[in-house]
Amino acid sequence: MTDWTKQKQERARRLEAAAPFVSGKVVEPGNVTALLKSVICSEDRVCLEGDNQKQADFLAECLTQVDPADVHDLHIVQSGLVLSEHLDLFRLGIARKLDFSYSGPQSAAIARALDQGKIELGAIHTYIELFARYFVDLTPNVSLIAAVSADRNGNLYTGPNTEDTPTIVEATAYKNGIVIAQVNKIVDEVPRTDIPGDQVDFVVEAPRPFYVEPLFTRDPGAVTETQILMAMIALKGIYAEYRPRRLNHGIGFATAAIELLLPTYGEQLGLRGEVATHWALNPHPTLIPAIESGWVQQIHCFGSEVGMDRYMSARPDVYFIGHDGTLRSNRLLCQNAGLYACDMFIGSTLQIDLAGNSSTVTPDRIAGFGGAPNMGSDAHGRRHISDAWLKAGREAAGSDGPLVRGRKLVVQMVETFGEGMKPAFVEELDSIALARKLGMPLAPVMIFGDDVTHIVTEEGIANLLLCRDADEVEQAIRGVAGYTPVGLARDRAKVEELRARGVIRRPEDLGIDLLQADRNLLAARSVRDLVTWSDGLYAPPSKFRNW
Amino acid sequence: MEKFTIQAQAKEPLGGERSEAVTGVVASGNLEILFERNKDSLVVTVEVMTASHGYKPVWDAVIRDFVERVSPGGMHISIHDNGARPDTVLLRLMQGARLMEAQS
Amino acid sequence: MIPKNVMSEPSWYESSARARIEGLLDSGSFEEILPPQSRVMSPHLALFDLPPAFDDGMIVGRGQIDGCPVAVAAQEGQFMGGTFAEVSGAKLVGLLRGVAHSAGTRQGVGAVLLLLDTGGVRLQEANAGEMAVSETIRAIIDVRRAGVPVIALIGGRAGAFGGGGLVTACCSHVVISEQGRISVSGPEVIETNKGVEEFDSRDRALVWRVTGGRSRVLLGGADSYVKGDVGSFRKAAAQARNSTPSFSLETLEREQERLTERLKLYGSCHDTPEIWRIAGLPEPEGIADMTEDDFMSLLAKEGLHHDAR
Amino acid sequence: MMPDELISALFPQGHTISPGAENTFSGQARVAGKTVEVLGIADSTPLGPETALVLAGRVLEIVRLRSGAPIVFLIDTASQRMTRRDEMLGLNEYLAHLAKSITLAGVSGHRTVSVLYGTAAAGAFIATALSTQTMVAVDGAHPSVMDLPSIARVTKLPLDVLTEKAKETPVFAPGVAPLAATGAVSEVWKISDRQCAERLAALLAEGGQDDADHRDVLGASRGGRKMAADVARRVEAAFTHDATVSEAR
Repeated sequence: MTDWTKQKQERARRLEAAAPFVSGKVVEPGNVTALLKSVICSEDRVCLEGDNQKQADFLAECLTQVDPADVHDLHIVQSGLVLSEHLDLFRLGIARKLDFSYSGPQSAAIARALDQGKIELGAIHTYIELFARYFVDLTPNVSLIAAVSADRNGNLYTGPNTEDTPTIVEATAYKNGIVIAQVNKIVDEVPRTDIPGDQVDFVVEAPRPFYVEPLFTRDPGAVTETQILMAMIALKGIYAEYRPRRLNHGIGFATAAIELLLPTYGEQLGLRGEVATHWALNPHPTLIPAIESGWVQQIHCFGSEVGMDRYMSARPDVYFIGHDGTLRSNRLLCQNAGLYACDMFIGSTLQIDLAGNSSTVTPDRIAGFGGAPNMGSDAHGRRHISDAWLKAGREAAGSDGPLVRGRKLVVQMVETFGEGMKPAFVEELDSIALARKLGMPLAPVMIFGDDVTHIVTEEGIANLLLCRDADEVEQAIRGVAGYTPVGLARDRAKVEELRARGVIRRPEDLGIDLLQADRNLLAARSVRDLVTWSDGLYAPPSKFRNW
Repeated sequence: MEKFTIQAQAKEPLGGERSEAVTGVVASGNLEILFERNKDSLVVTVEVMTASHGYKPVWDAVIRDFVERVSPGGMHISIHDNGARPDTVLLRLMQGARLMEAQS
Repeated sequence: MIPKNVMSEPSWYESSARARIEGLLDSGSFEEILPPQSRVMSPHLALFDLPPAFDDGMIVGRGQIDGCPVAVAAQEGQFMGGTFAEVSGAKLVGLLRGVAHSAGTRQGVGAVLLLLDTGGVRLQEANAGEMAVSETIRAIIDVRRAGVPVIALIGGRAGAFGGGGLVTACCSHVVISEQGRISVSGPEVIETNKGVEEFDSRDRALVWRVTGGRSRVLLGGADSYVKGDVGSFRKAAAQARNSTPSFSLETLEREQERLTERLKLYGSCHDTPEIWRIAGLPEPEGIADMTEDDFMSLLAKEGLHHDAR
Repeated sequence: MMPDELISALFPQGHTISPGAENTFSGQARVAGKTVEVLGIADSTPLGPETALVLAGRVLEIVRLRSGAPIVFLIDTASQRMTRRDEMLGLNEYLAHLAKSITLAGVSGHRTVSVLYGTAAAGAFIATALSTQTMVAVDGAHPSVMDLPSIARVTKLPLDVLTEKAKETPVFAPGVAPLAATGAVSEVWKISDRQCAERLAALLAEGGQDDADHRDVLGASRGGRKMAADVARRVEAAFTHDATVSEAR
């Protein structure tokens, strides 16, 4: 007779083993390592909640302290691998296999660990993909998560940084897994229930609040004239042309410059209310001036941002705010919104090849994907229309008709030279060499060329929708690649022809004078200005202050 | 430091009255450009001193484009470069030319 | 549309030294001495394979504010950190000597404006830079003794550190903005030498509480506080020009008293909010985050109480 | 600890120098039959607000007496004290106050001479020894702006490269010889020569010279600062003759 309750029995066994270390659902911090040892078995799939923003850092630290003789060969399944403790798990042999999305600060360490064979890599996913696999074949046995507060019944308040938590808990709790939460404080009553207590097995009050990285704060003081020029080109050549109302912005300085130009240059172009009204976007501080100037109707957020909480609570008409008065973010839902409900993604990258493929991988760094591939891809399942979507689709098809579907605008903004004079345009992506070296069958590509609709550089816009073959794509890209080797090798006659057809548009073709690009155009030139715009509600982290 | 001089022939002399102008500063990733006027000449002379070695072909290309766009005949241009990217170089050159074109 | 309380005018902090002079003086009145085309540059940077600047990062000359003649010296904070060095220092010293020697003559000026923006001595020419600071201090005193006010304007990216901090405190009047910083050892230097527990240089709120414009003007290290736009600096410079300076035994005796009193009152404090609490300021913790207008009305209410520098 | 050996070598005719607060010492001495004021700092003490006030206070007292007596400063400090608290209290003002007080004494008829017998660096060097009219270095003197390892860190150059470069130019290297070359140190004495008292008397007798700061000229003649004096002179000349220049425009 088949036993259909093996998972349930195993869960019961583990909870039994945990009993000596807990009091009800509450664990003392000193008991956490012992608890982890009792509920985690070797080869388990473990999600140690960490994304590009919040971190269950106390639990991570505790997990590195279990004896690898007791617990080893874990399979880590989580969106962000960004703490040094995450890497320690592999270095110590506690973990072996890895499926993840984003690595950020650990990108160099991951590349080294892969090279040394310390990590057995499953795949680098986009966020939604990894979340999807949580429900198919990467369901966690144990999840270690972070929340702001908990009551003694395990009800969790995840606060503005809700992010991945509901998704992780849903997959774990409903498949007989075990959920342990670190919280900043155990309280009598949580301000709102983001995660119901019956999905949470244990809570521990961590000795310090969980870490949150201010990943989306761009100091307006560091925006350059070149980035302002690019932002002007994008506003006039893309926003004004296609009028995308629903969109997502990447986190680079060029898109921050766009945000800061909306109330000034955007206003001059008469675009308020016409574009960029509805967003799937993290709480970018640089969007404050546009919000305050009445550009923005609604924003849904993947996560929160350090210092923005009070501002968002005071703007509930714009943000998604719980009845308790604080932001509710949700990475899965916001990613989905970015994939299906947005007409445009515009963001930066590190390298672009001659077919428009882009990657942030360098020979010694694997930064992962995060959300850009979903934001920056055409959703073939999309059926609802918008003017921007239809216009892009018609340009791509070169025709109109009842069977010509639309296209998402996927815009890549790059300065032709990056840091240290590294050309952004290359004959071959570094990620291909890396894939060869590590034996990966598919090179990590952030956005595939066939999804890219426009490339914006300081030299102008290349509209790939209007290119009719691979050769035209190549010359259109070379034509905006500036003084990089790729740009210098352009076919000048072909580039002029593409320019005559409007495939390539230079600043002067758009009526933009190079010398207009001035920092005085920015609606805020410093983080201090953003605070003033927010009426003192935005409280930036100390590292962004110069007052 | 790498030093070289690039010369070009412009179609017309640069207008304006100013005898000299400076743009930019020698900060990291930036450069300083001194424009001086050599009346009744179509020759453009650019003296470059740069902290980044091996980019002369890129300088040639930037200055060719600058001369095409602006026709800065009679300009003697001296550059102290601290690793500026080509787009910054072009921007500063254009800014300098605009200053020289001022009437007083 | 940018609201009124967000600065939309050219910013002192962001401007180059040349742009600051342009905005400070009457339009077209600036006459530069040893301008870029004279190419008087550092002879030492080549040894370090560093590019020189045509003016060695120091712009000196004369001009006018509201039609009255002034001498001006501006450091370019973005070039080598706006440092004191052989040539840049000598340009400043020469200007000050010229002012002292021409006081009361047809070439005399009503004030010297020092647009300091410096991390201190340029280490590639450390000895020459150190000497330049010392010679500058001596020359400033000669200018002040000749009856000409020397006004320091502080609000650049590099602040006024190292010898720049000493030079600032030798001037007869110090104008500062919120972003301005004055200090001897920089936070990074203290952190490197004494550890992060002594001074966490990445805690920028702390850096500004210790060295920044608001703290300096409240404690008496600066005399005028201005918003960070170039126009406000111009206004403050024009006003300070009319302050009659004195440099005498009595001045320094009063300064001795003032500094002794400060040490007695606040010598055991660890952070500026403790000082503001003792000083009886409202909301000592919130000083840094007040709006500019609120801070300036606080200053007006508290009054600026230092008569000796 | 007071530098007794140095004090006896400088003032064989007797003195009343005694230790004071904050590692300072002060008193009077006889040199060539005349009274001189002596003021010092000992034990490589980092210069903080307290020490600066003690020294400046004493200098101002001396000026107040209007005796015109020369003042001899014996200096063994370090750099300025590096603490957050001192900077918060406005260390720059305290150091500048000391520099101004010493300079005031110099322009008020007091011959000011510093004798550097230990270390002095950075801001503390400026506020003490460099603020006198004349600086003398004796045994043990080690003036500097910043030590080579720190310079290496800031300039991002390897220490050995920097050490090599220091041999080519006196412009950045620490020590008596490079600073003498730039004009900071006027004379270098050896205590064992037994001529210190005599040389001090000779220096003090030079009193009544003009107030002008000639250190840049000295630096030029010694080859340690080849440009400074000339540049300063050109700027000064252009400034004082500016009126004719502007008429010519």
